[in-house]
Amino acid sequence: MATITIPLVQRIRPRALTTASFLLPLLLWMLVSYVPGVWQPNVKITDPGDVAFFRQNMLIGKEQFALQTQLAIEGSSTPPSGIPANPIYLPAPHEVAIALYTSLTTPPLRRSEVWFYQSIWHSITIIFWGFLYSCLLGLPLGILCGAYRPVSQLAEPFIEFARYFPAPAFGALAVAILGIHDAPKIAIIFIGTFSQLVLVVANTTRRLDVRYLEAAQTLGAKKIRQLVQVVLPGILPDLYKDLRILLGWAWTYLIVAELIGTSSGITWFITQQARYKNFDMVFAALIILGVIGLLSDLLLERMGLRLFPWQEKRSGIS
Amino acid sequence: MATITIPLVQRIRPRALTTASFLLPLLLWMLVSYVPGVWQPNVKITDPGDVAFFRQNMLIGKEQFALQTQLAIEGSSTPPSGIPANPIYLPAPHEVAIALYTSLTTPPLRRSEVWFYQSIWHSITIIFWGFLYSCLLGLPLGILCGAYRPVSQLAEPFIEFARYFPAPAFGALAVAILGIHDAPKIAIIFIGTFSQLVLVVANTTRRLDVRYLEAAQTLGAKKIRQLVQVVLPGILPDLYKDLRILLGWAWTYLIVAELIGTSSGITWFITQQARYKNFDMVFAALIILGVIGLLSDLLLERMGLRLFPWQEKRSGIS
Amino acid sequence: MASVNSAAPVKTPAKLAFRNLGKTFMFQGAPKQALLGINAEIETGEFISIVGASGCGKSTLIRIAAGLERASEGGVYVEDNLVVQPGPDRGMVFQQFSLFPWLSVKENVMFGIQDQYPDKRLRGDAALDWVDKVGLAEFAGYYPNQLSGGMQQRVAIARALAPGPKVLLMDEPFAALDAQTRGRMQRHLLEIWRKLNITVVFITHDLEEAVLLADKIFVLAPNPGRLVATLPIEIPRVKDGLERDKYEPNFAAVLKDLSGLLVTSTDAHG
Amino acid sequence: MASVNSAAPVKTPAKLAFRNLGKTFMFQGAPKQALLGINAEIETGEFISIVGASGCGKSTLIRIAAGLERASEGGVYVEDNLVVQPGPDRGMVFQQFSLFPWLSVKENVMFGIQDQYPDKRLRGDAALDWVDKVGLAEFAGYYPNQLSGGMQQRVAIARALAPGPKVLLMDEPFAALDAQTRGRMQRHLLEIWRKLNITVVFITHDLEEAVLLADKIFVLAPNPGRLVATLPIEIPRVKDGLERDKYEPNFAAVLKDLSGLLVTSTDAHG
Amino acid sequence: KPLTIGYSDWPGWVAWEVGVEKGWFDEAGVEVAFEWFDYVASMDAYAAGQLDAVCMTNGDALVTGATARLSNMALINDFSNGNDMIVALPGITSVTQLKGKKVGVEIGFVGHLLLLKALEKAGLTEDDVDLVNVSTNETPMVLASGEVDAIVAWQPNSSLSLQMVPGATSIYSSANDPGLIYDTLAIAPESLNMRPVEWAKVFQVWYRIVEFINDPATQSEAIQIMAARVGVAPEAYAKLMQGTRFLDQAEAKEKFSATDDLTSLQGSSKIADAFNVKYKVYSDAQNTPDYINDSLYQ
Ligand SMILES: Nc1ncnc2c1ncn2[C@@H]1O[C@H](COP(=O)(O)OP(=O)(O)OP(=O)(O)O)[C@@H](O)[C@H]1O
Ligand SMILES: Nc1ncnc2c1ncn2[C@@H]1O[C@H](COP(=O)(O)OP(=O)(O)OP(=O)(O)O)[C@@H](O)[C@H]1O
Ligand SMILES: [Mg+2]
Ligand SMILES: [Mg+2]
Repeated sequence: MATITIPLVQRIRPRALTTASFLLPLLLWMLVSYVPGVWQPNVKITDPGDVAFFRQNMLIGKEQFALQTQLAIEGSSTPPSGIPANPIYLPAPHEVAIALYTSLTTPPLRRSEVWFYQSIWHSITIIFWGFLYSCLLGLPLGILCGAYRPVSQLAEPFIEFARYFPAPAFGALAVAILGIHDAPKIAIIFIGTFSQLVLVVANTTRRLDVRYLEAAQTLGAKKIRQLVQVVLPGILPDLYKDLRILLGWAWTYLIVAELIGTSSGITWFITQQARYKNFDMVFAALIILGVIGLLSDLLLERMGLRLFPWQEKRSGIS
Repeated sequence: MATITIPLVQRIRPRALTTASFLLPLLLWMLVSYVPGVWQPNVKITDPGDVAFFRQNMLIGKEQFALQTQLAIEGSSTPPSGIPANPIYLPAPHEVAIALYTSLTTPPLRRSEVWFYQSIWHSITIIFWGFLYSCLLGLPLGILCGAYRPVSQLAEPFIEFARYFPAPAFGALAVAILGIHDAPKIAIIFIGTFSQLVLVVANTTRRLDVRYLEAAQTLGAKKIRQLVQVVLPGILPDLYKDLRILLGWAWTYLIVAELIGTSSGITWFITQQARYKNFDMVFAALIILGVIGLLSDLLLERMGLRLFPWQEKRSGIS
Repeated sequence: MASVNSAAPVKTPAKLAFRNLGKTFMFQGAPKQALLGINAEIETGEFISIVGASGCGKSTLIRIAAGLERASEGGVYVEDNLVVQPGPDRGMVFQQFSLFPWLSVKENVMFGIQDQYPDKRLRGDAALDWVDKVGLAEFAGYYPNQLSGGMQQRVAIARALAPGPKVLLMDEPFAALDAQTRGRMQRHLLEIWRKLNITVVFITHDLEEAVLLADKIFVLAPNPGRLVATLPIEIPRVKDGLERDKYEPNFAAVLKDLSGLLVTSTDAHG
Repeated sequence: MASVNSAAPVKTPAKLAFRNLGKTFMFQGAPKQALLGINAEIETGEFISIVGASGCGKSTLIRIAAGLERASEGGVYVEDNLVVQPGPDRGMVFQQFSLFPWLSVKENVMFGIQDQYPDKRLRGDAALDWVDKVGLAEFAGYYPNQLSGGMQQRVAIARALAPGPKVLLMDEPFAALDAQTRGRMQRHLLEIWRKLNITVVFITHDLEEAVLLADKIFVLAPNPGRLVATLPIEIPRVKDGLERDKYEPNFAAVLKDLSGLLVTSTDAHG
Repeated sequence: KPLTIGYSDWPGWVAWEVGVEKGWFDEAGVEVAFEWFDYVASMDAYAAGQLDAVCMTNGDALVTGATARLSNMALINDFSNGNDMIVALPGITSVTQLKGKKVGVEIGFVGHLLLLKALEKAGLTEDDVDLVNVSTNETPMVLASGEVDAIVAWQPNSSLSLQMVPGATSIYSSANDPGLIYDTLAIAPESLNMRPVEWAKVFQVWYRIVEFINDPATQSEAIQIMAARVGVAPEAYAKLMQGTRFLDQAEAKEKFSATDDLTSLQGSSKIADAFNVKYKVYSDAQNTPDYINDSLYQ
C-alpha cells in the first residue's frame, strides 16, 4: 500500500529505466565490438606480407601476429599487416542486424524447407503444446500435493527423484513411442517441465495462509470447495507468476527438443548455424527468441493485472 | 497451526506413503517388463528358422514376426521362434541393476580414464561451482530487484529477455573465452540458472508482507538494515525452498554443459551410452542422478527445518 | 408398550460440553500447558461469555471447540458428539481478520450460504441483506484490503452469521469497533441469537459487554488456563428482552464481582 | 546589537501539524475521498486521542503522519517539516499485528534500539526491561506465532516504545487486551509519556479510555473523513498526575458530551 | 607447452588412443595432450583457438576454415570405406528405388553429400526424393519408426540403424565412393610452421599406430584400447572398424597428389567445397590448396 520512494528515483521515469535496461547491454556490446582496444583479442589479416601461412581475412591471435611481425622484421622480410578484430563468436551489432533481416527475408532454398517465420511459428506451437500438457497434468497434481499432505507424501518423493533425469535422455524412448515429428518434441518439453512444475506449484500452494482454510472450514466448505473456492483463488496470483517463470523454463528445453526426431524450428536453426560458425545468424535467432519470450511475458503480465484486481500494490524499501 | 486430517489418512503412516511413492513406479516398470502381454511390442528371436534376415537375439516387431512365421509356414520352410520382448529403449529392472553394479565396480580400462564414481564426483563439482556462482551473483541481484523498484525496472526487463536464450548457444563463446575444461561447463550452468534465479528470487522478495517493512521503517531502520534485517530473514524460508528447486534445475543443464569443451562426467557417459543404445547403462546413470539429487534435496530439507524454527507448521485441507 | 409412554424425563444432551479439556503446546522442545481440566456444559440457546487475562487460553479453547485445534486431553462435545473437525454447525468469528482477499464484501458473505441458496441471484440478495445489517451496504463491492479494520471485522461477523449456525463462536469480535457501531452490532447479535435460538460463545475483554450480553460468564485464569468461575447473570434483559440496562442498580455490582474474580484469579498465578 | 537581545517571543513550531490534509483512494477506477481538509496542531508533549466511527479514516490519518501513506492534498508536518517518509522520531503501534515472525519477543524489541545500544549485551538487557514492563518477561524467548493476540500486541507496544520516539502513533493499541492488562498498560504509557515528555497520538474506540488518558480528543466523522470537533479535557489528572479518575464527577459528563458529538457527527452523514 | 589435439568418436581418430595408452608419444619425446570431445564441440574448441589441431573430415575443415579458423590438413588418418551408408527399409535394395521416397538426412553435412553422389550415380537428383531433416544421432530411431524409407548416417549410427531395423540393408556406402570423405588431422598453420619438429614426431607415432592396427597379431589389442575409449564392448567395436580404411604412410602420401577426383584429398575437397557453397554453408568458394599441407610427408 505504501509507496514511498526517494525523490531522486521518482524523477527518473520507469520507462527510462526500462529503456536503459536494454540500452546498457547494447552499449556494452557496441563498446566491445567497435571501440578498439577494449577487447579485440584477434587480428584480421589485411595483408599477409611474407608470412607463409597467413592468408587475407584470416583471424589470428594478437600474440601470434606480434610474433610473426617481429620474426619478419628480424628476417628482413615484409611484415604482415592487420586490424584488431573480435573472435567470430561475438559478431558486431550491425552484422547481427543484417543477419536478422536476411534470415527473415530469405525464401526457402529447398522444397522441404520453410520460411524462417514459419520455423519460429513451429517452435512456438511445440512450446505451446508441451507446456499445455504440463499444466494440464502438473497443475492439478501440484495443487493436490500442496493441499493434501498424503498426496504430497505419495507423489512428491518420486517426482523429486525423477526431476533430476535429464530430459534429452528420453529422446530415444519418445521417438520409439511417439514417432519422429512433433509429438516426441512436445514430450521432451513436457518431461522437462512437468516435475519442476509440480514441485513449484505444490510449494506455492503450501504458502497459502492457513487462516483462509480455517475460515472456509468453519463456513462448512467441504474438501472440494476448499480446494476450488479457497486454495485455488488464494494461490492464483502466485500461481500465475510461477507459470510465467516456468514458461520461460519450457523455452530453454526447446533447443534439446528440436533435435529429436526430425530437426526443425528456430533452435535447430541455431544449432545448424552455430555449427557453420555463422554467429551473426545465431545471435539474430537469439534475439528473436528473446523478443518472443519477452513479449509473451509482458502480455501475460498485463493480463495478470486485470485478472487479480484484489491484489494490493506492493511497495519496496524506502 | 491446525493439523486436522481425516482418520483414514492418519492411520497410513507417512513413511508407508513415501515408500509407495517409489514402489508404485517400480511395480509398473516390472509389470511392463516382466508380465507377458502388458506391453512387449517386440519379439526376441531365439531361432531364426528359415527367415533369411532374422538373426538370433534380434528384436523384431510383433506383426513382422507373425507375418514371417505365416510366410514360412505357407512356404513350408521352418518358421522362426522367439519370445516377447520390450524395445531396447526400455530395459528391465534387473538389467539396469546389473548395469548399475557393473558401471560402479568396473575399474578404469585406460590409464587416462577414471572410476565411474570419480566421473560422478566431477559432475557434482561442476554443478556446485556453477550454482554457487549463480547464487553469489543472482541472489543479491534478485533480492535487490524485489526490494527496490528502480533496480527491478533497470535489471529485470533485460533479464526477462535474456532468459529465453538457450544456454547451449553460448557454448562456443564460453569455450573461446574460458578454455576447454571445466570453466565453460560451469559457465553454461551459470548461464542456464542465473536469469531464472534472479526472477524467482525477485518474485519471492516481492511476496514479503509490506507490514514488516512498514514496521521496520517506523523503527528507524535505514535502507540497508531493512534489506539485511527484514527482507532477508523475512524471505529466507521461501528463498531456501526456491533454491532447492533451482538446484534441481541446475542439474538439468548438466547434460548440456558436459558436452561443451572436453567430454566428461556422468552425462557424457549417458550420451555416449545412449548413442550406442546401451539403455541399461543409461537407466543406471539416470538412477544415480536421481539418487544424488534426491539425497541432496532431503539433506537440504532437514537443514531447513532447523534453520527456521519460527516457521509455523502448515496444515492442509480437512 | 408401557415403557414407551413412560414420562421419565429424558435429559437432552448439552449443546456444547467441555469435558476434562486440556491442551499442551510444545515450546522449544518442552511441553507448555495452555489449558488444563476444563469442564463445563452449555445448553442450547445459552449466551456464554468468556473472559480472562491476555494469554490465558481463550482463543485456544474456542479454536478447539471449532475443531481447528486438537485437544491434548479430553475434548469438546456438541450434543455428545466429540468435535474432531470444523463444520458449518459452528460458525466462527476469528480474532484476526480472515476474510478472503479475493472476494468482495458481498462475495465473502455469499461464501457460507452456497448450500442454502443454490441460486446465485438469491444468494447475492441474502448476502446483501447481511451486509446491510452490519452497515456496509455501500461497500458491498469493495475488497477486504480496501476496508478499515473495523469494517473488515463487521464483514466477518456477517459472514459467520449468514449460514445460520447453531453455535456461534466469537473471538473478540467487537474489539475493533467504535462504541456506536459496537452497540449496534451487539443488538444485532442479540436479535439474531433470540430469533434463531442459537448458542453463542463470546470472548471479550470488555467486562461490561460480557455482563450486558451473557447468560453466563466463564472466567479463565492463566498459567495454566483453567476455568476458575462460572458466573450466571441474573439481571433481567430489559430492552426488548435483549441487552441489559447498564444503569440497572445490580449491573455495577455484578461488574465489580466479575472484576474481583478476574483480579484474584490472575494474581494468584501471574 | 540592539536587536539581538530583543525579547520578541519566538513561537516554537507545533510538534505535529495537519495542514489541509486530504486523501483520496482510487476505488475501481473512481476516486473515493477518505480524508478531507484536516487542520490541527499538536504541541510537544500533548496526548491526543482520535475517536470516530469505523472506517472514518483514523488509520489513514495516522499512517500519513507516520509517513507510510502519501497525502493527496496538504500534508503532515513535524516541527514544520513535511513528513515524506517514516522515521524513528515517530514510533508506531499498528492496528494489525506486525511483529517480525522470525525474531523472538526479546529480539523484536531489540530491533528498534540497535543504534542506541551498539553493544548486543546491553541491548538485550534494555529490551528485556521493556518486555518485563509489558508483563511478558517469561515469554522473552517465544516467537510471535506462539503468543496469544493480546500478548503480541503488548510486544508491539514495547517495541514501539523502546527506541524512545518523540512522537508515538498508536492505532487501537489496547483493543486486544483484557481490562486488567489494559489498565496496567495505560498506566505504563502515561508514565512513559510523562517521563520522556513525548507526544502521543492514540486511536481508540473506547471513549472512556480516551477521556481517561488524553489532553485533547479529536473527533472524526466519516464520508469523507473530517475533523468535526476538538475536545480539550480539563479534568485534572489525579492519580500521580497521570490518568484521571473515572468516578470524578465531571468524567461522566465529558463522556456524555463526547458520545453526543460522535452520534451527531456520524448520523449527519452515515 | 604440450601440443593440444582434439579428437572424437570416429574409429580413425579413436586410434590415437593407442599411442596415448601405449606411451608412444613419451617414447618419441613429444608432449601432446589429447582432449576427448564430442565431434562438433571439438571443432568449436579448435575454431575458438583452444587447440593446436583437431581431427575432422576434409569437408568440415573447409567449413571451419571458411568461417572461423584456417587449418592445414597435414595427416590423413583414413578414408571412410563403407562406414557412411544409406540404410533403407527392407524391400528397398537400390538407390533407384528411392525415387519418391522419404530419406532422413542431416541437411548440409557429409551424409547429404554422400546421398547426392548416390543419387547422381543412379541418375536421380535431389528433387526426386523427399528429404527429411534429421540430426545424425537420431537416424537409427527415425528409421526404426518406419516414417522414413531410408536414412544416411555414419558410424556408429549407420550400423545401429542396421541392427535396430531387422531386414534393413545398406544400399549405398562410402565404399562405393572411396575418398568422398577423408578423415584428417587438421593443424593450425601457425602451430605447424612454428613447431615442425614436434609435429614430425606426432606423425611418426601415428604410423606406428597404423602398423599396430593393421598387424593381425596386435589388432585385437588395438581394438580393445579403442573400445575402452568410447565405452563399448570390444566385439561391438570391431564391426565399426571394417568400414574404416586406415592408410599407411605411402598410401596417404599418394592422396596428397593434385588430382581432380576422389582419389586425392585435393579433389575430394573441391567437391566438398562446391557442395558447401551450393548449400550456403558458406558463401565464397575456398582455395583448397590453402587447406592442404604435405610437409610432414616430405
Ligand atoms: N486501498 C484502499 N482502496 C479504497 N479505499 C480504501 C483503501 N484503504 C482504505 N480505504 C477506505 O478509507 C476509509 C478509511 O479507512 P481507515 O482504515 O482509515 O478507517 P479507520 O478509521 O481506521 O477505521 P477502523 O476504526 O475500522 O479501523 C474506509 O472507508 C476505507 O474503505
Ligand atoms: N504454537 C504455540 N506454541 C507455544 N505456545 C503457544 C502456541 N500457541 C499458543 N500458545 C500459548 O498458549 C497460551 C494461550 O494462548 P491463547 O491465544 O489461547 O490466549 P488468549 O486467551 O486468546 O489470549 P488473548 O486474550 O491475548 O487473545 C499463550 O500463553 C500462548 O503463548
Ligand atoms: Mg485470543
Ligand atoms: Mg483503523
